[in-house]
Order: sequence, then C-alpha cells, then structure tokens
Amino acid sequence: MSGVSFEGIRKVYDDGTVAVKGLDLTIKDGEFLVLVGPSGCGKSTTLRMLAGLEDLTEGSIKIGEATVDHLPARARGLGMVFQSYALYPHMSVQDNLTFGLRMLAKTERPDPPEMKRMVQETASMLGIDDILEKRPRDLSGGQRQRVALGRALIRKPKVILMDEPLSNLDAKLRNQMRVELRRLHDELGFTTVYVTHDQVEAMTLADRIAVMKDGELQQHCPPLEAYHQPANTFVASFLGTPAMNLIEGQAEAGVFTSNGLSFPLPDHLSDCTGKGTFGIRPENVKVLKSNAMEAEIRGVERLGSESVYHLNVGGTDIKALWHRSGEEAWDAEKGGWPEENMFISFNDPSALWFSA
Amino acid sequence: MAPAKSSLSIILTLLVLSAGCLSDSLDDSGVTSTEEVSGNLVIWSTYESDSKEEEAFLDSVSAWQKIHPEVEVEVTSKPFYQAVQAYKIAALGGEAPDLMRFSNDQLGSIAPVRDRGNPLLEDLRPWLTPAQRSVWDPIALESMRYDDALMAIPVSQDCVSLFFNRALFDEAGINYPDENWTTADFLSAAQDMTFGEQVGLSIPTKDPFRWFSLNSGYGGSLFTANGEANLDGNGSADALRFWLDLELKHEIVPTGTNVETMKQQFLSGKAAMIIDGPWHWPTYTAARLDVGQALLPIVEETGLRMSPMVGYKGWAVSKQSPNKESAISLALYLSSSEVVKYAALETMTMPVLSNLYDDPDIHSDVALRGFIAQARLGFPAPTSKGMSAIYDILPTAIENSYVGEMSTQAALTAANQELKEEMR
Amino acid sequence: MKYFFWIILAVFLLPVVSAQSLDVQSDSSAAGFKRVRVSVEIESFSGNGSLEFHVSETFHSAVVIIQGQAGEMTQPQVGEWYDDCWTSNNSGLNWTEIHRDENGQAHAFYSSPQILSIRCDLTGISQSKEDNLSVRLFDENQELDRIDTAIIALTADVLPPPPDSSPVLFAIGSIALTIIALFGYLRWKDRKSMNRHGLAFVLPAFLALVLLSFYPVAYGMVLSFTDAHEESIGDEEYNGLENYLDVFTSGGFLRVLFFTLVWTFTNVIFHVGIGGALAMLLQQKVRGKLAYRTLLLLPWAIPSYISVLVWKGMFHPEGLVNVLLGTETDFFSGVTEAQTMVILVNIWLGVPFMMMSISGALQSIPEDLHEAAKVEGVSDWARLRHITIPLLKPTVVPLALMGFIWTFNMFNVIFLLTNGGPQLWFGEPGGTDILITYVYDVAFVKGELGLAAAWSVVIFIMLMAFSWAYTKGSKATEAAV
Amino acid sequence: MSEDLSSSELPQTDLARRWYIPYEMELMRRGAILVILICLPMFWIASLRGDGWQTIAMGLAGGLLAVWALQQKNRDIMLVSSALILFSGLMQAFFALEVKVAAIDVWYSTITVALGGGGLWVLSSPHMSRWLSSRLELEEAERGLARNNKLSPRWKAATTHAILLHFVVIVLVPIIWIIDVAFSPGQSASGELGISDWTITHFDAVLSGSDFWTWGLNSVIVSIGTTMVGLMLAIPAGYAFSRYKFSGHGIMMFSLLLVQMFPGIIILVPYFMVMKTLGLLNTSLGLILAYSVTALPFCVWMLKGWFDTIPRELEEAAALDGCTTFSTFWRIILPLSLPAIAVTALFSFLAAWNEFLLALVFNTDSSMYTLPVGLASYISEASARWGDFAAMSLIVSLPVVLLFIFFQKSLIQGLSSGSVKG
Repeated sequence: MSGVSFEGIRKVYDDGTVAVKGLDLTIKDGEFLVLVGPSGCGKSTTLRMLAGLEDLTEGSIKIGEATVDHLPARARGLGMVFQSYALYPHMSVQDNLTFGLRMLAKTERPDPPEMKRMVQETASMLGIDDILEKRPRDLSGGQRQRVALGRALIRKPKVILMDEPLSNLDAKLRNQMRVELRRLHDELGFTTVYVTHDQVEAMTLADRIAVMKDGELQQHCPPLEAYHQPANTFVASFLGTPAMNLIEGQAEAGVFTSNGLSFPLPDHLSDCTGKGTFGIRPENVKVLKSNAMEAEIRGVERLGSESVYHLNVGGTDIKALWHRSGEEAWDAEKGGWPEENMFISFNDPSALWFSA
Repeated sequence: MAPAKSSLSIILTLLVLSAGCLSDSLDDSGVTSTEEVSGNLVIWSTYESDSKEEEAFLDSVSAWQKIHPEVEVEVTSKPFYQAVQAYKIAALGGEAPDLMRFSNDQLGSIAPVRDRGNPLLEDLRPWLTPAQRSVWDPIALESMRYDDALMAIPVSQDCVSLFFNRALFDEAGINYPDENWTTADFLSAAQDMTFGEQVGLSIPTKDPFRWFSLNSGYGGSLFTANGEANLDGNGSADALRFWLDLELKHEIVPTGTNVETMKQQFLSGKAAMIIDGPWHWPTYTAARLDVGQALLPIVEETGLRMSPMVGYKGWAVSKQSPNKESAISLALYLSSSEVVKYAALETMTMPVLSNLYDDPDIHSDVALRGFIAQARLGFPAPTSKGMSAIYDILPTAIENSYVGEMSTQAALTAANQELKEEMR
Repeated sequence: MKYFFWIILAVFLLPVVSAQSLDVQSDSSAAGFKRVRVSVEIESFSGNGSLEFHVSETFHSAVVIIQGQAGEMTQPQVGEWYDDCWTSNNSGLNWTEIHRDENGQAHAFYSSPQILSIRCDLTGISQSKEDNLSVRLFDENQELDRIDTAIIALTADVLPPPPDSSPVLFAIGSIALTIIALFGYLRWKDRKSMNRHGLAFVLPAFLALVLLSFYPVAYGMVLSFTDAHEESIGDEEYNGLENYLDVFTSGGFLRVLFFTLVWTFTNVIFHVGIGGALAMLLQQKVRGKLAYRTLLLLPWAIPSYISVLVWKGMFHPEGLVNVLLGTETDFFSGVTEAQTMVILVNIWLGVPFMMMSISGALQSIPEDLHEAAKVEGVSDWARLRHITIPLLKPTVVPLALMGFIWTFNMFNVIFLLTNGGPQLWFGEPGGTDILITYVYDVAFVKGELGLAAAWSVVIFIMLMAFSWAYTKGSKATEAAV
Repeated sequence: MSEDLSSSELPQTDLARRWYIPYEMELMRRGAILVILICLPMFWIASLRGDGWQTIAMGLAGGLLAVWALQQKNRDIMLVSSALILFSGLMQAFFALEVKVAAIDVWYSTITVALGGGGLWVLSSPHMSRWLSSRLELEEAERGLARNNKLSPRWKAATTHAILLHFVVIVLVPIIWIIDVAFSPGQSASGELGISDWTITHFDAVLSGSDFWTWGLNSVIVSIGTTMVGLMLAIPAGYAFSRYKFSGHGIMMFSLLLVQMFPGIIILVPYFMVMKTLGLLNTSLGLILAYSVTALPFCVWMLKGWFDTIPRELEEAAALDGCTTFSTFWRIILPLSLPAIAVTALFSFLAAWNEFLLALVFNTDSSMYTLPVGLASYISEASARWGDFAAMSLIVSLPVVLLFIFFQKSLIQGLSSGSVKG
C-alpha cells in the first residue's frame, strides 16, 4: 500500500470550465481520506484524475514515490468502486472478480489455483462466497456493492478509490455498509480515497477529510477538527446537521450587533472587532429561563433522542438542539424545552468568529 | 402476407437489355359497330406519362366520347413493364379493365391463361364482319390471333431497321447505305468508322429481337413452316457467329452495350450506325441529329436481305368486361385510319391499315415511308407459346456463345432442344 | 379485295340463263354469340358467279361460286378461320367446309348444275335489334336474284363467372374464429395468473397479421401439392409430392441454393460487421456526428429501385466502377463478377439499418463499465472482445436473424440489377438467381404455379428450420444478460 | 497482442518508464492493419485487371511483418516492413503510370506510401530508437506520456474521420450521380458526371406533373396511416410480450417471424383476393393494413426489447397508487418509450413510403396511386425519362431524410433497447 500526493493539480475542460484550481493534498499510506463537498466542487474530477480516467492539465500526482501524471489508468495499479458499481452484467460474480486478473499478460497472470485462492480469500472477507455463481442482476444492492469492492480489492491495489459507493443504497443498508467499510479498512489497512457529498459519511469514515468547494480545497484535517474549528463559513455550514448558526454582523468591544440583535461575545472572542460572522452550533446554544435574549419558537422537530428547535431571536433565525442527555433538561419527562418564553444565550467556549 | 422484405420496393423490370421492337400508335378501321353503346369503360394505358403518344391517345378517346356521350371513360396509366403482370392479377381477381393495348408477345403471355376454363381476353372474331376485317393488313390481323382466337384489334406495327449518322459518313467519305448494300459493305463501313472514341456500329449484342433480322438473312427461321422449333436451322449458327463477332472479333461494338447505351452513343454522335426502331426516331430527330434510315443490308453469303421480326400491337377487350359493345366500338375507333394516320404522322407509329400503306401524306414523310418499306420486308412475330419461350431460352444460347462456353451451333441446338420440350 | 374483281367480271359476262330460284333460311341461335347461321339454296345455276350478303345496306361478305374442281385451295376446319362457311350439293344432307384462297376468300365449287347449297355463319350481327339481310346472287355479269329477310343474333354473351370469394371469406372467417377461440382457451388456461391481460393486448396485432396473411400462405401451400398452371387455374388436380420431387431434382437446385446461402451469409456478415464498425466509430467523440449519421443513412432513405438502377449504370463496362478500378470487366456476363456485384450493391443498401440498430445498442452500454475495465488494467482490444461485443449480442443476435430472413427473400436488388444474372444453363436458374428470383421466373415467366408454390414452401421450410435452430443455438450460447 | 510491455527489472517506482509506449506504436499497429485490409480488395481488382499481383503481395507481406515486428519491438524488422509497404505503393504507382492510371491505384499508392513513409520517419526519430532499446530517461518517459495524452486523441479522431469519410464517399457516389442526372438537362442517364448547366426543369416537370400531388397525398395518407395503425397494433403487443408470460408466448413471438419467411411473390393473387373480399381494393385503408402487417414483426420485436429494459418497479409503484394496467401503461410506460416508438414509427413509415408492388397490384385506378407507382410510369419501354425519374426520386426521399434529422437523437436512443439499461 502506498500514499498519494497531489501537487498543484489543475483541470481545465476543453470548454474552458476550470474543475480543479491548483489542489495540493497528501494522503498518508493506509489513510482513509474522504473528499467531501457539494456536487460540482471538483471532488469526482480529482478522483478521476488520480484514477487516470481524466487527463491532468497541470501539476503532478504521485502514488508512493512514482509520479503517474500521464500514465494510462491500467498502468496505475489502482482499484476503484463506482457509484453504479459498474459490475459486468454478462459475467458471474466470480468472473467479475477475476476479470482484471484474467486479462493480465501471461507472464504476470496468477495460475488458476492461485487465482482460486485469491477469490476464496476476498469472497470470505466480504461475505459473498455463497453468491459466486450468480449474475449481478440477481443480487441485492448491498451484495452488488460488496462484489464491486471485492473486485477492487482482489488485485491488492496500491490505493482504493471509491466514488460515492453507498449513495444507491437505502438508509439502513447504508449505515451497515459504512460500518463494514470502516472495519475492512482498519483490518486490511489499504489507502482509500473516498468521494462523497454526504457529510455524515465523511465524519464517520474518514481518518482525514478534505472539504472542497468550486475546485478549491477548503480544509484538510481530521473530521472532528473540521467540525469544531471550521476554516471558513463554508466548512462550518457544510459539516454537521443541523447546520451551524452563522450570523453576520459587527463586533466591537466585546459586543456583537447584527440587524436587530446584539449580545455580549463569549470571553474567548471578546477581543474580536470589525465585520465578521459569529458561529455557534445548535447543540451549544444555551437555553435559560431568564435574563438572556428572548427567543420566539417557530417550530420543533422531535426526533426522539433529540429535538431541533427553530427559534427567532430579534429577527434572526436560530436553531437550537435539545439532547436527552443535556444536563439542563428542563422538562425531562415531557422530553424537551417549554413551549413559550424561552431565553437563549450564545456564551459558549465553542462559539467561533470568522472575520470577513 | 406482404412481400418478403418489409421495404420491398419495386419490380421495375427495366428490361434495358431487351427493349424489343414494341411501340404504340393509334388506329381505326372503317366501320363502327352498329350496336348502341352504354355503361362506363375502364382503360389501362401503358404510354409514358405526359408523352406525345399519351396526348394523341387521350385526344382520340375524348373525340370518341363526343360521339358517344352516354359512355363515361376512365383512363388509368400503368407502368409498361408491370402491365402484363398487373393485368393478370387484376383479371384473376375479377377487376380487369375493359380495354388495354398489348404487343403480340404480351398477348402470347396472357392468351394461354385459363381461369376456370375461361381465357382472360375476349375472342373478337364474332364481333367483326369480314368487311370490317378486310381493312387491316392480313399479316397484322393474323399476328393478333392465338390458337385461332382473335385476341386484339391490330393498331400498329414496328420493326428495327438501319439508322446511320450522315455527318459521320460524310466525314469518313463513305456513301450512305442503300437498298443493295451487303453485309460486306456494312462490315467494312463499320470498321472504317471505328477509331478513337467513335464506333462504326453500336448494337445490344445480347438482344435476341435484333438478331432475328440477321438470322432470317442467313436463311434461318425460328419455326419451320408447320410450327416446329427451328432455332438451329440452316444458317442460324453462322448468323449468331457473325452477330457476336461484330463485338468479339472485329471489336466494333463496345462491350456490354445495351439499348440505353446504344441510344446514348448515337445521340452523342459516337456511333455511326445503329439498328433501332421508329419509337426512338423522334428522340434522335429532336436532338437535331442528321440521322438517316435505310433498309437492313443483304447477307453476303446467302444473297437474302436481312428481314427483321415485325411486332404488332392491338387493343384487347377483357372477357369479363360487362360492356363489350362500347369497348369494341372505342377499339375500332382507336384503330380507324383517321386516328392512326394522325398518330403515324405525330408519333412515328406505323399503321397496319392496308389503305394507309400507300397514303400520300404518309409517303411524304421519308422516314415513315422507309420504316413501312422495311416492315413490308419483315416477317411477322408469331403469337404463340413457342415465341414467349424463345425469349426465355435464346438469351442462354447467346450468352453461352458470347462467353465462348459453347460454339454457336452447339448453343442453338441445345436451345432448340429446350424449346421443343417447352412447346410439348 | 379479290372478290370485287370477280363481281365486276361477273356483271359483264353474264349469259342469259334460265331463271334460277334462291331460297334463304336463317337460324339465330345456332351459330353462337353475335352470329347468325344463313343457309342458301341455289337451283339450276351454271357457270361462275358470286353470292353476296348485305347487312342493313352495308356489304357484309361474299362467296365466289365456281363451276369446276377445287384445285389446291385449303379447307380450314370449323373455328380455324375468322368465320365458317360450308357447301353441300345434296341440299344440306351433309355439309363440307368451304374452300378458301390464301386471303381467306370463300370459294364454292360445284360440278353439274343442280341444287348448290351454301351455309355461312355471318359474324358481327347485332343481338339487340333486328337487321335486314339481303342475299344477292350474281352470275358473271349481272345480279340474278335477291332475297331480303330480317336477322338477329339471339345467343347471349357468356361472361366468365366472377372469382368466387367464398373460399376466401370462409378462410378468413374460420381463421378469425379459431384465433379468437384459441385466445379464449389460453385466457382460460391463464385465468389464475395475471398473465391473461397480455392476451388481450396481443390479440389485435395477431388477428390483423393472421387475417391478411393466413389465406394467401395457406393457398400457396395447398397449391404446391397440385399441378396448377397458368393455363388451367381453378382446375388444378392434386399431384402429391411431384412438385417437390421436381424442385429437389431440378438441374440448378444445388447451385441456386448454394448461391442463395452465400448471398445471405455474406450480406448479413458484412451488414453487421460494417454496420457495427461504423456504429463504434460514431460512438467516439468525433465532430460532425449528426452529419456523418445522416449521410451514412441515405441508402436507407433513398428508394432502393433508383439506387439499384444507378448502380447498374455504374457497373456497366464503361461505367464509373470500371473507370475507378481501371478495369474493363463486364460485370453482367461473368458469373462470379455478377455475383460479386449484386452482393456489393446489397451490402451498400443494408449497412445503414444495421449501423443504426447497433449504435442504439452501443449507447445502452454504460460508460463506467469501460472505465471500470480501464482501471482494472484491461487493454482496449480485450475491452472490445470481453465487454462491448458480449453486451451487443442480445441486440445483434435477433437483428442478424431478421437480416437473414430479409436478405434470403430479398427480391428486387437481383431482379433489377441482373434479373438472375448470366443465363448460362438452359431451363435452370441463372448465375445470380437466388431462390426467390427463380420462383418469380417459374411462376410468372413459365406460368407453372404449382411448381413455384412448391419452391416457395421449400424456401419457407428452410428459413423456418434455420431460424428455429438459430434461436435455439443463440439462446444456449447467449450470455443471458 | 497484449499492451503490456513492462519488463520487471525496472524499479517499482519507475512506472513511467515501465509503462510508457509512444502512441506512434499504436498508430503504426493500426496503419499495418489498414494496409492488410486494403490489400485484400486490391487482390480482387488485380485479378479483374489481370495484371501482376506481386506488388500487392509485397504490401500485404509488409503489413503482416509490421504487426509481428511491433509485437516483438524489433526495430530492424519494423524498418524492413515499412520499406516494403512504401515500395509496394511506389511500384503500384509506377505500373499504373505505365498502363493506365486508375483512381484505385492512386488511392492504394497514396495510402501505402504515406503509411510506409510514416513508419520509416517515426522509426528514425531518436526518441523512438531509445525507447525501443529501452534506454529512455525517466523525464523523457513522463514527457512522452504527456505527449501521448495530448496527441493520441487527435490522431485517433483523424483516423476515425478518414475511415468515416471513406464510407461516406462510397455511400454518396450513387446519390451524387442521381443528383447529377436530376439537375442536368436532358433525359439521358449514362452521360458524364459533372453538371454543365444546372436546370430545375425536371423538378418543375415533376411538380407540375398532372397527378404528382394526388400521388403524393395518397402516399402521405398511406404512410402516416400505416405508422398509426402499425403503432396501435405493435405497442400493446410489444408491451404484452414484454410483461406477461402468457401461455403460447414463445410460439406467437416465433410466428411473427414466420410470416415474413413465406416469399410474397407467389401469393400475390390470393392476397389480391383477400383484399377484394374485404372490399379493400382501390382504398388507402387496404394499403395501410397491408403495410402495417409487413412492418409488424420488426416493430413488435423492437418494442418488446425496449419495454424489457424498463424496470418493473415503476409499474409496481404506479399500481400502488391505484392505476389500472391501462393508465399505468398510458401515463408511465408510454412517455418513457417515446424513443423506441420513434424508431418503429420511422420504420413503418419507410415500409409504406417506398413500397411499390402491393400499391401497383391493389390500387388499380390511378387516382389511388402512391408515389412509387407514379415514379414507375416515367419508365416506359420506348424511352425512360431519366431526368424526371431522378428528380422525383430525390423528392420522394427528401421527407424521410428530414424525418431522420429531426428525430435523430431519439431514434438512436430508441434503438438502444439493449438489456443493460435500468
């Protein structure tokens, strides 16, 4: 297994649109990197450039120590799982797995018993040894997904690339597969470059995430770090559901004022001045009984273990999250905060300030 | 079930190879039938749409309609090459037209058909008095008969004769062909005028119809007096040899010439002589070609003049037609001398009425006179099963001799054998 | 024209002879349609003369009477000439056909002056109103006697019976009923499952198909067991497998079958091959794809008869093909040349349809299949062989079968181009004849309908066997996608 | 021939050198295959002309040798084979100049000389020889890879265009001939190609022809009628065959093909009798029914293939919210199948638009003629009015071409009834 490094890679399509604007990113050997961002942010293009399916306009890509800028895809020794699984419909599961191997030159093709062993090993690892003779169209979504993964893993590639592999599965199966993917990665330790637009997958799977927007890298760090210290408002709003509250306004002398709303900044932000955006995650919004900002409740989404309160404070919409284990659970029995005259405060160490 | 290929398009039998000596004209005979005529008539015409012949024909029909206002005539034009097949199918289905014009070898193909014992065409003998019959050239009338029955009222005749390009002859300093031209003069003239792009003679070598003229010149005849097959009779093999050598040995006639390319070469002044019929004459004169017509030459070896097969056309009435009175009245009118004469002068179609043979107006037209003279020297195309079979068998003999597979004698003997079987 | 001469002659030379008597009877229904039988008895006539018939004041016909021997004049039998006349010298006890000269002019000969009877069926007599007939006897110089009578032809014209459409009605009716009954049974059989709705959907199409084509096909098959011929339609008798025996033992059978198979397989292989190649080329990112596709589709759009005729002109010895190839081949006289020509022209006609069908199938192969293979290290060639072609099979396999059936029965390309090609074998199919063009010759040129029907049934069985084997074969090998 | 020329002794990381294959190699391989392909017809033409086939054999040998040499990366043999191809082209040109230069010789020589010469020129480049003896520097390999990615798509496009143009020329030659005859004066067909004075007299003659418009109208009615009736019959049948496995399913599908197998020629008379009994003679309806039945087998098969590819879940979903079979079909399946319907429509339209035989036989009176029958009346045994004939043929084929251009996209997509979609 080997690491991957992108050095200043740029991708300009024939019609002039710039998909990736100078991306620099290194992925350590055995690391699980998740490229995440809204659709059209260049994450898939980056993945395809790494895979060799798209040509590189500028910059260089290294797999391990070898630069692979213009190498054809087949020369890069990678494994890839597609969103649509891209299983060969006219081949059995076994043939799908061994197709790549069977097509190697005679000198490098593993002899039949060896190939049998590799199939057995991969199949048992992915729990698909009972469906080896079946055709892809007779398989369930989950099974197809595992076969696609098996096909990528069987050749012991340097890096495994995954392009939104779970997006075609139903919610329950998706969670199950996420856990299993993570388990496989930890067990086999292959370097993985995983592309998704689902920030939940990013948070749960990634050793490190790279958030992208309009072809530019926003932040590259472990998921929780990005969650708690987002580099900019985009990363902040992108990660976490419900999304972080972001209020643009003016801060001087420890007081933040936005149209119709003003409140004292928490201590660690008291010296911020000038225009900027104040951010606080809904779960960190403190709900008090009195002497704080009056909040009018617009709606409540009760999800059982937690509830999302849509509030309006001085004309600005704010979301607050009640969680069962929250220590100031006012009405624990009724499961949630009172319905009227609620007061909130933003005085929390996790609040953030983004200067404009 | 509809034909095999979903977009099976056309059985356009463009028999460019064997155009044959067929043409069309209008004709009439002295007396209209005395019966009162009624009901409506359906005529299938095979004239080329919007052509001069079609105009002449339609004018005559409307003229007849003025005389018989109570009869309503509906003319449908049919593509010529599918006419026989379309007629047979329609007749077998009870939807045949009342009146249609056929050539005698077309009659040879329709006459033998029997649908539950009934022929498709009306036997016209009971309809005509001997006086009415006497207006036509007896040979023409005879050619309209099949197994004794009179299938149609003759209206025109046609045969090939020698066409030559006067300008090319002058250029080569050879005097024009005349009555006592022999095949030797014919060959040497053709050879002298073959150089560069120009050819002395252009004929569709594989066309049996034109070869018949040479065959009779060599003393050959398709059938013996009492009607047996006689393709390999005296002189036929030599005739075929001479005919093929015009292309194979003397290399005068360009390879693969067919009627269409022969016409094209003559029109573009690349052929000094061709053997063609009056139906193409207007095209040549219209192209302001200095074209002359002469009798076919006399065969050197036998001293006999080449005599072409004369094809006849006539108006036939369907047996199933409910109003034969008006059909025959119209047919007689269309083959009456006034209509035929108009057609002869307008569209070069040769009449078959005896009185028109020496008609001064017709004689005033040099070409017409020449064609009639040639026709008088021709022999009538027999309307019989044998004749249709010849058109089916003879090409095989010609092609075998052409590619050298067989000698002309062997080929013609084999053909004759096959013809005997076919006629059994 | 000859008898005019006699009449004038008769008028001048007529010696005065004792008065003769003339007796005329007419029979309106003895002589057939539009004919009246007129028998004339002439007593004590001597020397030469003529007997004239005039119908409603217009000259009809005449019989020349000569005293003496007949000489070598012919006596055409009844029905051989345009009309019939007889003579008798025992006042009608027995009649002999009258003599006619080479122009067909009737001559009555008699030796001694006693009763001479002449009987003629006069043609062209109206059957709707009475005409007056005037029979005039002339001797060599003047008219002797004349009798006027009225005649009318009473036999009616017998129109052939219209083709009875009852068998057709019966066939269509019965087949419609059987189909409906069959569908009813099938629906009852599937009553439990949802499948029965399908039958209702399929019925209209099936009914239309069978209604129009069942009777003709059945008629054709029945005909193949009879000695049906153009000259005896309607009165054909059953002749067992004689036609089929003729088909299989006919001279050119193996030759024409061989060329038909060569014709069909070469055509289908090139149609699918070139069509597939073009489809794949057009699959790549290439500019002007619409223009290419439209141009390459023209042979399918242009009516095939015009394009085939143009090809015929171009394959002429001085045609464009020979000019381009620098050859002077006469493609119409050599067998192999003619066969190559007809196949090339049909390939030109058939490629566009296959190209379109295959490019449709190509487009349904998702792009990421190829990308997955590329990443897996599979070469272009291996991708073509292991992914593209196998995935095209479910479309190309049935397409090729339809192509096979259409080309096997493709009639008009060969008919228009060579009409069966160089005819080098007497009474056998020509060089480029395939089964269907030969069937046309047998049916419409030779008129042997029974034999042609047998040939058609043989074609039908061959095609059916091939298609059945083909579908069975392809089902087995087809990667069940 | 496998692509992978990697030799194992290069260090693992030096992927560029291990994998780099100059795109010229690929080009030369395709060039060699092209030479082999063009030699085959040339043998036939040489046999037709009777002149020596040695030069062609030389070209073929060169092609085969080149393919083998490229496999073995053997530079000397590659040089020899390129020389052989080049020389064969020159020899062919030389012989042709001596006897008679024909277009085919020019074509053969240009291609062989270009490919042979190109091969030699490529092999002579130092970069190539270094690569062949695998003495290539790493950066040079990487630059080579970059060049490959930039240039090879262009070369591929160029070769694709070249091949497509070849086929376009072959397709267009007869059509150019028809256009030439249609626009040049006179009614002759076998005149020289090339139009001296363009005239549209033929088009005027055709369009102002007495019954062109009646024929045209009849043709339009019949063709559109056939498309309508054809679809009305084929769509439900196709849907039923695709969705329901009712008993007799297989036999009925096969019997659809069966009907096409019986030669139509022989059964014209009984078919005429059927039409007469049903009173369909001399009617457009008669032709419409006849042509729909002709086109039915292909249309049903096509639509079934297409409906197979539509996943059943859609229908099940529609059935859940209470749609009857018919409304599901009408509201869900039909809109999805417009491309396939477009194809069957075009196919039925064409089956009716160009058909001649049935039109001639069934419609005996000329007011009911369709265009193909009218077209045939231009050819009589006395003389063929080629000019008008060509002009009318172009007019007849124009609507079909326009139809295709407009429905191009959905037509192609319609045909993609492959079983992989969904």
